[in-house]
Amino acid sequence: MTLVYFSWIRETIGKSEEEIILPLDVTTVSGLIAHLKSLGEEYQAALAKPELLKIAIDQEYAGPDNSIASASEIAIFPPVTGG
Amino acid sequence: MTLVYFSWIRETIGKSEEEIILPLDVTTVSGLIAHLKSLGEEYQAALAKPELLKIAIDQEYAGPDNSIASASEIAIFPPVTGG
Amino acid sequence: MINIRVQSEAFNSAAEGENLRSGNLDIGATVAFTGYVRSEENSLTSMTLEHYPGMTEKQLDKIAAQAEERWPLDGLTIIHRYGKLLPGDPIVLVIAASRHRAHAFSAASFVMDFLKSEAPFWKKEDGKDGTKWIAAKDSDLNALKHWD
Amino acid sequence: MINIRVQSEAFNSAAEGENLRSGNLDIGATVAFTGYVRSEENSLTSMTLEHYPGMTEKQLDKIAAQAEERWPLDGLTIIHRYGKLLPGDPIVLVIAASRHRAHAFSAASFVMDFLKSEAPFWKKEDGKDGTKWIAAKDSDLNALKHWD
Repeated sequence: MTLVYFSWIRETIGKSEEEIILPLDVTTVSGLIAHLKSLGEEYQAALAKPELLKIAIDQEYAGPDNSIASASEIAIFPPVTGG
Repeated sequence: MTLVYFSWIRETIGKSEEEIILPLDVTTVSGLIAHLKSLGEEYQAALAKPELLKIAIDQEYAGPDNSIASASEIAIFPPVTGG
Repeated sequence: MINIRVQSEAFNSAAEGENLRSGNLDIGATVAFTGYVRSEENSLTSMTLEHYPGMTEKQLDKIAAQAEERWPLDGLTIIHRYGKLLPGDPIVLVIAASRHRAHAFSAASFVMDFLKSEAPFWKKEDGKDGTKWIAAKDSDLNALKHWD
Repeated sequence: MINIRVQSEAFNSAAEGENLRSGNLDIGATVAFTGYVRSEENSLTSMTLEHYPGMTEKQLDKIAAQAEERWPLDGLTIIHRYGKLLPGDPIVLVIAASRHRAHAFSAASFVMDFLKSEAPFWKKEDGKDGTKWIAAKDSDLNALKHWD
Protein backbone atom coordinates (compact mmCIF):
# COMPACT_ATOMS: atom_id res chain seq x y z
CA MET A 1 0.00 0.00 0.00
CA THR A 2 1.19 3.47 -0.88
CA LEU A 3 0.76 6.36 1.55
CA VAL A 4 0.93 9.92 0.22
CA TYR A 5 1.15 13.10 2.28
CA PHE A 6 0.50 16.74 1.40
CA SER A 7 1.06 20.24 2.74
CA TRP A 8 2.36 20.53 6.30
CA ILE A 9 1.65 16.86 6.98
CA ARG A 10 4.15 16.01 4.23
CA GLU A 11 6.63 18.49 5.69
CA THR A 12 6.21 17.26 9.27
CA ILE A 13 6.51 13.58 8.38
CA GLY A 14 9.41 14.50 6.10
CA LYS A 15 8.39 12.58 2.99
CA SER A 16 5.78 12.88 0.30
CA GLU A 17 5.08 9.18 -0.09
CA GLU A 18 6.06 5.78 1.15
CA GLU A 19 5.22 2.11 0.72
CA ILE A 20 3.98 0.45 3.88
CA ILE A 21 3.08 -3.06 4.95
CA LEU A 22 0.46 -3.01 7.67
CA PRO A 23 -0.10 -5.43 10.54
CA LEU A 24 -3.11 -7.65 9.85
CA ASP A 25 -5.19 -6.02 12.58
CA VAL A 26 -5.02 -2.59 10.93
CA THR A 27 -8.14 -2.58 8.79
CA THR A 28 -9.66 0.91 9.04
CA VAL A 29 -8.62 4.52 8.50
CA SER A 30 -8.54 5.18 12.26
CA GLY A 31 -6.50 2.02 12.78
CA LEU A 32 -4.04 3.20 10.14
CA ILE A 33 -3.63 6.58 11.83
CA ALA A 34 -3.06 4.93 15.22
CA HIS A 35 -0.49 2.59 13.67
CA LEU A 36 1.37 5.42 11.97
CA LYS A 37 1.57 7.36 15.23
CA SER A 38 3.45 4.41 16.70
CA LEU A 39 6.17 4.75 14.05
CA GLY A 40 7.87 7.83 15.47
CA GLU A 41 7.72 11.39 16.70
CA GLU A 42 7.33 12.93 13.26
CA TYR A 43 4.16 10.88 12.70
CA GLN A 44 2.86 11.74 16.15
CA ALA A 45 3.37 15.44 15.48
CA ALA A 46 1.81 15.34 12.02
CA LEU A 47 -1.21 13.27 13.02
CA ALA A 48 -1.85 14.63 16.53
CA LYS A 49 -5.11 16.44 15.79
CA PRO A 50 -7.73 14.28 14.09
CA GLU A 51 -9.84 17.33 13.17
CA LEU A 52 -6.96 18.55 10.99
CA LEU A 53 -6.69 15.30 9.03
CA LYS A 54 -8.43 14.55 5.76
CA ILE A 55 -8.13 11.08 4.31
CA ALA A 56 -8.58 9.89 0.74
CA ILE A 57 -8.63 6.21 -0.22
CA ASP A 58 -7.73 5.83 -3.88
CA GLN A 59 -8.50 9.51 -4.38
CA GLU A 60 -11.95 9.48 -2.76
CA TYR A 61 -12.61 11.08 0.62
CA ALA A 62 -12.98 8.58 3.47
CA GLY A 63 -13.99 8.70 7.13
CA PRO A 64 -12.31 7.15 10.20
CA ASP A 65 -14.39 3.96 10.05
CA ASN A 66 -13.82 3.26 6.36
CA SER A 67 -12.14 -0.04 5.52
CA ILE A 68 -8.69 0.18 3.97
CA ALA A 69 -8.66 -3.50 3.00
CA SER A 70 -8.74 -2.98 -0.76
CA ALA A 71 -6.94 0.38 -0.84
CA SER A 72 -3.90 0.78 -3.02
CA GLU A 73 -3.21 4.47 -2.28
CA ILE A 74 -4.14 6.33 0.89
CA ALA A 75 -3.60 10.08 1.14
CA ILE A 76 -3.39 12.06 4.35
CA PHE A 77 -3.62 15.83 4.21
CA PRO A 78 -4.97 18.86 6.08
CA PRO A 79 -8.26 20.59 5.20
CA VAL A 80 -7.93 22.02 1.70
CA THR A 81 -7.36 25.72 0.98
CA GLY A 82 -7.60 26.18 -2.78
CA GLY A 83 -9.74 28.55 -4.82
CA MET B 1 -43.46 70.69 -20.46
CA THR B 2 -41.71 68.12 -22.63
CA LEU B 3 -43.16 64.66 -23.07
CA VAL B 4 -40.89 61.85 -24.29
CA TYR B 5 -41.96 58.40 -25.47
CA PHE B 6 -40.03 55.19 -25.94
CA SER B 7 -40.36 51.77 -27.52
CA TRP B 8 -43.80 50.81 -28.88
CA ILE B 9 -45.42 53.74 -27.09
CA ARG B 10 -43.26 56.05 -29.21
CA GLU B 11 -44.17 54.08 -32.33
CA THR B 12 -47.90 54.00 -31.56
CA ILE B 13 -48.11 57.71 -30.76
CA GLY B 14 -45.94 58.38 -33.79
CA LYS B 15 -43.45 60.77 -32.23
CA SER B 16 -40.56 60.54 -29.82
CA GLU B 17 -41.17 63.81 -28.04
CA GLU B 18 -43.43 66.84 -27.96
CA GLU B 19 -43.99 70.07 -26.05
CA ILE B 20 -47.38 70.28 -24.39
CA ILE B 21 -49.32 72.88 -22.46
CA LEU B 22 -51.66 71.28 -20.00
CA PRO B 23 -55.04 72.46 -18.72
CA LEU B 24 -54.76 73.81 -15.19
CA ASP B 25 -56.71 70.91 -13.70
CA VAL B 26 -54.17 68.32 -14.89
CA THR B 27 -51.83 68.05 -11.90
CA THR B 28 -50.95 64.37 -11.49
CA VAL B 29 -49.50 61.55 -13.58
CA SER B 30 -52.89 59.84 -13.86
CA GLY B 31 -54.47 63.15 -14.85
CA LEU B 32 -51.85 63.58 -17.56
CA ILE B 33 -52.52 60.10 -18.97
CA ALA B 34 -56.29 60.78 -19.03
CA HIS B 35 -55.70 64.10 -20.76
CA LEU B 36 -53.41 62.57 -23.40
CA LYS B 37 -56.00 59.91 -24.19
CA SER B 38 -58.42 62.70 -25.09
CA LEU B 39 -56.04 63.96 -27.76
CA GLY B 40 -56.64 61.22 -30.31
CA GLU B 41 -56.79 57.55 -31.26
CA GLU B 42 -53.04 57.07 -31.33
CA TYR B 43 -52.79 58.18 -27.69
CA GLN B 44 -55.73 56.01 -26.70
CA ALA B 45 -54.09 52.99 -28.33
CA ALA B 46 -50.67 53.66 -26.79
CA LEU B 47 -51.95 54.38 -23.29
CA ALA B 48 -54.84 51.89 -23.10
CA LYS B 49 -53.34 49.52 -20.54
CA PRO B 50 -52.12 51.25 -17.37
CA GLU B 51 -50.17 48.14 -16.27
CA LEU B 52 -47.99 48.53 -19.40
CA LEU B 53 -47.08 52.14 -18.67
CA LYS B 54 -44.03 53.30 -16.77
CA ILE B 55 -43.66 56.99 -16.00
CA ALA B 56 -40.57 59.00 -15.22
CA ILE B 57 -40.68 62.62 -14.05
CA ASP B 58 -37.38 64.34 -14.79
CA GLN B 59 -35.79 60.91 -15.16
CA GLU B 60 -37.03 59.46 -11.87
CA TYR B 61 -39.75 56.81 -11.71
CA ALA B 62 -43.15 58.09 -10.63
CA GLY B 63 -46.52 56.60 -9.72
CA PRO B 64 -50.04 57.59 -10.86
CA ASP B 65 -50.62 59.94 -7.90
CA ASN B 66 -47.35 61.83 -8.23
CA SER B 67 -47.62 65.57 -8.85
CA ILE B 68 -46.40 66.83 -12.21
CA ALA B 69 -46.52 70.47 -11.14
CA SER B 70 -42.78 71.11 -11.22
CA ALA B 71 -41.91 68.61 -13.93
CA SER B 72 -39.97 69.77 -16.94
CA GLU B 73 -39.71 66.37 -18.71
CA ILE B 74 -42.12 63.47 -18.38
CA ALA B 75 -41.32 60.14 -20.03
CA ILE B 76 -43.86 57.45 -20.83
CA PHE B 77 -42.61 54.00 -21.76
CA PRO B 78 -43.41 50.30 -21.39
CA PRO B 79 -41.80 48.04 -18.77
CA VAL B 80 -38.09 47.88 -19.49
CA THR B 81 -36.39 44.90 -21.13
CA GLY B 82 -32.65 45.52 -21.04
CA GLY B 83 -29.90 43.35 -19.70
CA MET C 1 -14.10 52.58 -8.31
CA ILE C 2 -17.41 52.64 -10.16
CA ASN C 3 -17.34 52.60 -13.98
CA ILE C 4 -20.63 53.01 -15.80
CA ARG C 5 -20.94 53.28 -19.56
CA VAL C 6 -23.78 53.13 -22.05
CA GLN C 7 -22.40 52.67 -25.54
CA SER C 8 -23.09 51.18 -28.95
CA GLU C 9 -19.61 49.66 -29.34
CA ALA C 10 -18.62 46.22 -28.15
CA PHE C 11 -16.63 45.89 -24.91
CA ASN C 12 -13.58 43.86 -23.96
CA SER C 13 -14.41 42.08 -20.74
CA ALA C 14 -10.82 41.07 -19.94
CA ALA C 15 -9.56 44.64 -20.36
CA GLU C 16 -12.45 45.94 -18.25
CA GLY C 17 -11.61 43.45 -15.52
CA GLU C 18 -7.94 44.49 -15.52
CA ASN C 19 -8.94 48.15 -15.47
CA LEU C 20 -11.25 47.57 -12.53
CA ARG C 21 -8.59 45.76 -10.50
CA SER C 22 -5.82 48.17 -11.57
CA GLY C 23 -3.25 46.77 -9.19
CA ASN C 24 -5.44 46.70 -6.09
CA LEU C 25 -3.97 43.73 -4.22
CA ASP C 26 -6.82 43.69 -1.70
CA ILE C 27 -9.08 42.23 -4.39
CA GLY C 28 -9.48 38.49 -4.00
CA ALA C 29 -12.37 37.90 -6.37
CA THR C 30 -14.08 39.30 -9.42
CA VAL C 31 -17.40 38.11 -10.77
CA ALA C 32 -18.10 39.11 -14.36
CA PHE C 33 -21.57 38.69 -15.79
CA THR C 34 -22.02 38.96 -19.54
CA GLY C 35 -25.41 38.90 -21.25
CA TYR C 36 -25.67 37.93 -24.93
CA VAL C 37 -28.23 38.21 -27.72
CA ARG C 38 -29.85 34.77 -27.87
CA SER C 39 -31.29 33.17 -30.95
CA GLU C 40 -33.07 29.91 -30.26
CA GLU C 41 -33.21 27.79 -33.40
CA ASN C 42 -31.92 30.76 -35.41
CA SER C 43 -35.23 32.53 -34.87
CA LEU C 44 -33.57 35.93 -34.60
CA THR C 45 -31.97 38.04 -37.34
CA SER C 46 -31.01 41.03 -35.23
CA MET C 47 -31.96 42.94 -32.12
CA THR C 48 -32.18 46.68 -31.62
CA LEU C 49 -31.81 48.20 -28.18
CA GLU C 50 -33.34 51.58 -27.49
CA HIS C 51 -32.69 53.46 -24.26
CA TYR C 52 -33.47 56.74 -22.50
CA PRO C 53 -30.21 58.73 -22.56
CA GLY C 54 -29.65 60.45 -19.26
CA MET C 55 -32.12 58.42 -17.25
CA THR C 56 -30.28 55.21 -18.10
CA GLU C 57 -27.04 56.49 -16.59
CA LYS C 58 -28.91 57.86 -13.56
CA GLN C 59 -30.57 54.53 -12.89
CA LEU C 60 -27.32 52.60 -13.31
CA ASP C 61 -25.56 55.04 -10.95
CA LYS C 62 -28.28 54.48 -8.38
CA ILE C 63 -28.12 50.68 -8.66
CA ALA C 64 -24.33 50.77 -8.36
CA ALA C 65 -24.54 52.99 -5.28
CA GLN C 66 -27.02 50.59 -3.67
CA ALA C 67 -24.71 47.64 -4.38
CA GLU C 68 -21.79 49.51 -2.81
CA GLU C 69 -23.88 50.22 0.28
CA ARG C 70 -24.89 46.59 0.70
CA TRP C 71 -21.50 44.92 0.17
CA PRO C 72 -17.87 45.94 0.73
CA LEU C 73 -16.80 46.24 -2.90
CA ASP C 74 -13.44 47.28 -4.30
CA GLY C 75 -14.89 48.08 -7.70
CA LEU C 76 -17.94 47.79 -9.91
CA THR C 77 -18.23 48.10 -13.68
CA ILE C 78 -21.50 48.28 -15.60
CA ILE C 79 -21.43 48.55 -19.39
CA HIS C 80 -24.63 48.29 -21.44
CA ARG C 81 -24.86 48.54 -25.20
CA TYR C 82 -27.60 50.04 -27.35
CA GLY C 83 -28.29 50.05 -31.09
CA LYS C 84 -28.35 47.12 -33.48
CA LEU C 85 -26.89 43.83 -32.27
CA LEU C 86 -26.57 40.40 -33.86
CA PRO C 87 -27.18 36.95 -32.37
CA GLY C 88 -24.31 36.06 -30.05
CA ASP C 89 -23.28 39.68 -29.52
CA PRO C 90 -22.63 40.74 -25.93
CA ILE C 91 -25.21 43.21 -24.58
CA VAL C 92 -24.22 43.89 -21.01
CA LEU C 93 -21.21 43.43 -18.76
CA VAL C 94 -21.24 43.71 -14.97
CA ILE C 95 -18.05 43.12 -13.00
CA ALA C 96 -17.93 43.23 -9.21
CA ALA C 97 -14.60 43.12 -7.39
CA SER C 98 -14.28 42.38 -3.70
CA ARG C 99 -12.04 40.89 -1.06
CA HIS C 100 -14.25 37.82 -0.73
CA ARG C 101 -16.13 35.86 -3.31
CA ALA C 102 -19.60 35.87 -1.75
CA HIS C 103 -19.79 39.68 -1.90
CA ALA C 104 -18.69 39.77 -5.53
CA PHE C 105 -21.29 37.15 -6.49
CA SER C 106 -24.07 38.91 -4.59
CA ALA C 107 -23.25 42.36 -5.94
CA ALA C 108 -23.07 41.27 -9.59
CA SER C 109 -26.31 39.33 -9.29
CA PHE C 110 -28.05 42.24 -7.50
CA VAL C 111 -26.95 44.73 -10.17
CA MET C 112 -28.26 42.49 -12.95
CA ASP C 113 -31.61 41.95 -11.24
CA PHE C 114 -32.18 45.67 -10.73
CA LEU C 115 -30.80 46.62 -14.13
CA LYS C 116 -33.32 44.25 -15.74
CA SER C 117 -36.24 45.93 -14.00
CA GLU C 118 -35.15 49.54 -13.64
CA ALA C 119 -32.72 50.60 -16.36
CA PRO C 120 -34.72 52.10 -19.25
CA PHE C 121 -33.74 49.84 -22.14
CA TRP C 122 -36.11 48.20 -24.62
CA LYS C 123 -35.36 45.33 -26.95
CA LYS C 124 -36.88 44.95 -30.40
CA GLU C 125 -36.32 41.72 -32.25
CA ASP C 126 -36.15 41.18 -36.00
CA GLY C 127 -36.70 37.54 -36.80
CA LYS C 128 -38.55 35.00 -38.82
CA ASP C 129 -41.82 36.00 -37.16
CA GLY C 130 -41.30 39.65 -38.16
CA THR C 131 -40.42 42.53 -35.88
CA LYS C 132 -41.56 42.71 -32.29
CA TRP C 133 -40.86 44.51 -29.06
CA ILE C 134 -39.91 42.08 -26.30
CA ALA C 135 -42.33 41.99 -23.37
CA ALA C 136 -41.02 42.31 -19.82
CA LYS C 137 -40.91 39.06 -17.88
CA ASP C 138 -42.63 38.42 -14.57
CA SER C 139 -39.58 36.36 -13.59
CA ASP C 140 -37.47 39.51 -13.73
CA LEU C 141 -39.82 41.37 -11.40
CA ASN C 142 -39.93 38.38 -9.08
CA ALA C 143 -36.13 38.29 -9.00
CA LEU C 144 -36.17 41.58 -7.08
CA LYS C 145 -37.88 39.91 -4.13
CA HIS C 146 -34.68 38.06 -3.27
CA TRP C 147 -33.16 41.35 -2.22
CA ASP C 148 -35.85 42.64 0.16
CA MET D 1 -19.34 21.28 -22.67
CA ILE D 2 -17.25 20.83 -19.53
CA ASN D 3 -13.62 22.02 -19.55
CA ILE D 4 -11.49 21.26 -16.53
CA ARG D 5 -7.81 22.04 -16.30
CA VAL D 6 -5.22 22.11 -13.53
CA GLN D 7 -2.15 23.96 -14.69
CA SER D 8 0.73 26.14 -13.59
CA GLU D 9 0.37 28.63 -16.46
CA ALA D 10 -1.83 31.71 -16.38
CA PHE D 11 -5.18 31.60 -18.21
CA ASN D 12 -6.92 34.04 -20.53
CA SER D 13 -10.44 34.47 -19.20
CA ALA D 14 -11.80 36.18 -22.33
CA ALA D 15 -10.49 33.41 -24.60
CA GLU D 16 -11.88 30.78 -22.23
CA GLY D 17 -15.28 32.46 -22.31
CA GLU D 18 -15.28 32.55 -26.12
CA ASN D 19 -14.19 28.93 -26.27
CA LEU D 20 -16.98 27.93 -23.89
CA ARG D 21 -19.67 29.73 -25.90
CA SER D 22 -18.18 28.65 -29.26
CA GLY D 23 -21.07 29.96 -31.32
CA ASN D 24 -23.86 28.47 -29.20
CA LEU D 25 -26.62 31.05 -29.73
CA ASP D 26 -28.79 29.52 -27.00
CA ILE D 27 -26.44 30.99 -24.40
CA GLY D 28 -27.85 34.17 -22.91
CA ALA D 29 -25.51 34.57 -19.95
CA THR D 30 -22.06 33.72 -18.72
CA VAL D 31 -20.83 34.26 -15.19
CA ALA D 32 -17.05 34.22 -14.82
CA PHE D 33 -15.51 34.04 -11.37
CA THR D 34 -11.80 34.79 -11.01
CA GLY D 35 -9.91 34.37 -7.75
CA TYR D 36 -6.67 36.27 -7.18
CA VAL D 37 -3.71 36.14 -4.81
CA ARG D 38 -4.42 38.85 -2.24
CA SER D 39 -1.80 40.81 -0.37
CA GLU D 40 -3.23 43.05 2.31
CA GLU D 41 -0.83 45.88 3.08
CA ASN D 42 1.81 44.15 0.95
CA SER D 43 2.08 41.43 3.58
CA LEU D 44 2.65 38.73 0.99
CA THR D 45 5.72 38.07 -1.15
CA SER D 46 4.49 34.99 -2.97
CA MET D 47 2.16 32.05 -2.64
CA THR D 48 2.77 28.44 -3.55
CA LEU D 49 -0.10 26.14 -4.37
CA GLU D 50 0.33 22.42 -3.91
CA HIS D 51 -2.25 19.92 -5.11
CA TYR D 52 -2.92 16.20 -5.36
CA PRO D 53 -2.59 15.33 -9.05
CA GLY D 54 -5.27 12.92 -10.11
CA MET D 55 -7.56 13.46 -7.15
CA THR D 56 -7.84 17.17 -7.94
CA GLU D 57 -9.19 16.49 -11.42
CA LYS D 58 -11.54 13.80 -10.06
CA GLN D 59 -12.98 16.17 -7.47
CA LEU D 60 -13.41 18.97 -10.00
CA ASP D 61 -15.11 16.55 -12.43
CA LYS D 62 -17.49 15.53 -9.67
CA ILE D 63 -18.32 19.11 -8.70
CA ALA D 64 -18.91 20.02 -12.36
CA ALA D 65 -21.20 17.01 -12.83
CA GLN D 66 -23.21 18.02 -9.75
CA ALA D 67 -23.58 21.57 -11.09
CA GLU D 68 -24.79 20.24 -14.44
CA GLU D 69 -27.35 18.08 -12.66
CA ARG D 70 -28.71 20.97 -10.63
CA TRP D 71 -28.95 23.62 -13.36
CA PRO D 72 -29.51 23.57 -17.12
CA LEU D 73 -26.06 24.68 -18.23
CA ASP D 74 -24.70 25.12 -21.75
CA GLY D 75 -21.13 24.97 -20.58
CA LEU D 76 -18.83 25.02 -17.58
CA THR D 77 -15.12 25.78 -17.38
CA ILE D 78 -12.95 25.25 -14.30
CA ILE D 79 -9.27 26.16 -14.42
CA HIS D 80 -7.12 26.09 -11.28
CA ARG D 81 -3.44 26.92 -11.12
CA TYR D 82 -0.73 25.40 -8.94
CA GLY D 83 2.90 26.32 -8.27
CA LYS D 84 4.34 29.69 -7.32
CA LEU D 85 2.13 32.75 -7.76
CA LEU D 86 2.63 36.44 -7.01
CA PRO D 87 0.27 38.98 -5.41
CA GLY D 88 -2.44 39.90 -7.91
CA ASP D 89 -1.98 36.74 -9.97
CA PRO D 90 -5.16 34.89 -10.93
CA ILE D 91 -5.53 31.51 -9.20
CA VAL D 92 -8.82 30.09 -10.36
CA LEU D 93 -11.34 30.70 -13.12
CA VAL D 94 -14.87 29.31 -13.18
CA ILE D 95 -17.21 30.17 -16.06
CA ALA D 96 -20.80 28.97 -16.22
CA ALA D 97 -22.86 29.49 -19.38
CA SER D 98 -26.62 29.15 -19.47
CA ARG D 99 -29.74 30.38 -21.19
CA HIS D 100 -30.75 32.42 -18.16
CA ARG D 101 -28.69 34.46 -15.77
CA ALA D 102 -29.87 32.98 -12.47
CA HIS D 103 -28.64 29.51 -13.42
CA ALA D 104 -25.24 30.81 -14.49
CA PHE D 105 -24.84 32.74 -11.21
CA SER D 106 -25.91 29.78 -9.09
CA ALA D 107 -23.72 27.27 -10.89
CA ALA D 108 -20.56 29.41 -10.74
CA SER D 109 -21.12 30.15 -7.06
CA PHE D 110 -21.86 26.48 -6.26
CA VAL D 111 -18.69 25.32 -8.05
CA MET D 112 -16.56 27.81 -6.12
CA ASP D 113 -18.07 26.83 -2.77
CA PHE D 114 -17.43 23.13 -3.33
CA LEU D 115 -14.03 23.66 -4.91
CA LYS D 116 -12.97 25.58 -1.79
CA SER D 117 -13.89 22.69 0.49
CA GLU D 118 -13.30 19.59 -1.63
CA ALA D 119 -10.61 20.15 -4.25
CA PRO D 120 -7.25 19.07 -2.77
CA PHE D 121 -5.21 22.28 -3.04
CA TRP D 122 -3.12 23.83 -0.28
CA LYS D 123 -1.78 27.36 -0.13
CA LYS D 124 1.52 28.30 1.44
CA GLU D 125 2.31 31.97 1.88
CA ASP D 126 5.71 33.63 1.89
CA GLY D 127 5.48 37.02 3.50
CA LYS D 128 6.84 39.43 6.03
CA ASP D 129 5.82 37.06 8.86
CA GLY D 130 7.77 34.18 7.27
CA THR D 131 6.37 31.14 5.56
CA LYS D 132 3.10 29.56 6.58
CA TRP D 133 0.46 27.17 5.36
CA ILE D 134 -2.94 28.82 5.19
CA ALA D 135 -5.55 27.33 7.53
CA ALA D 136 -8.95 26.33 6.17
CA LYS D 137 -11.75 28.74 7.01
CA ASP D 138 -14.94 27.84 8.82
CA SER D 139 -16.73 30.31 6.53
CA ASP D 140 -15.88 28.09 3.57
CA LEU D 141 -17.37 25.03 5.25
CA ASN D 142 -20.42 27.02 6.25
CA ALA D 143 -20.85 28.17 2.65
CA LEU D 144 -21.75 24.59 1.69
CA LYS D 145 -24.88 24.72 3.82
CA HIS D 146 -26.50 27.09 1.32
CA TRP D 147 -26.71 24.22 -1.13
CA ASP D 148 -28.37 21.55 1.05
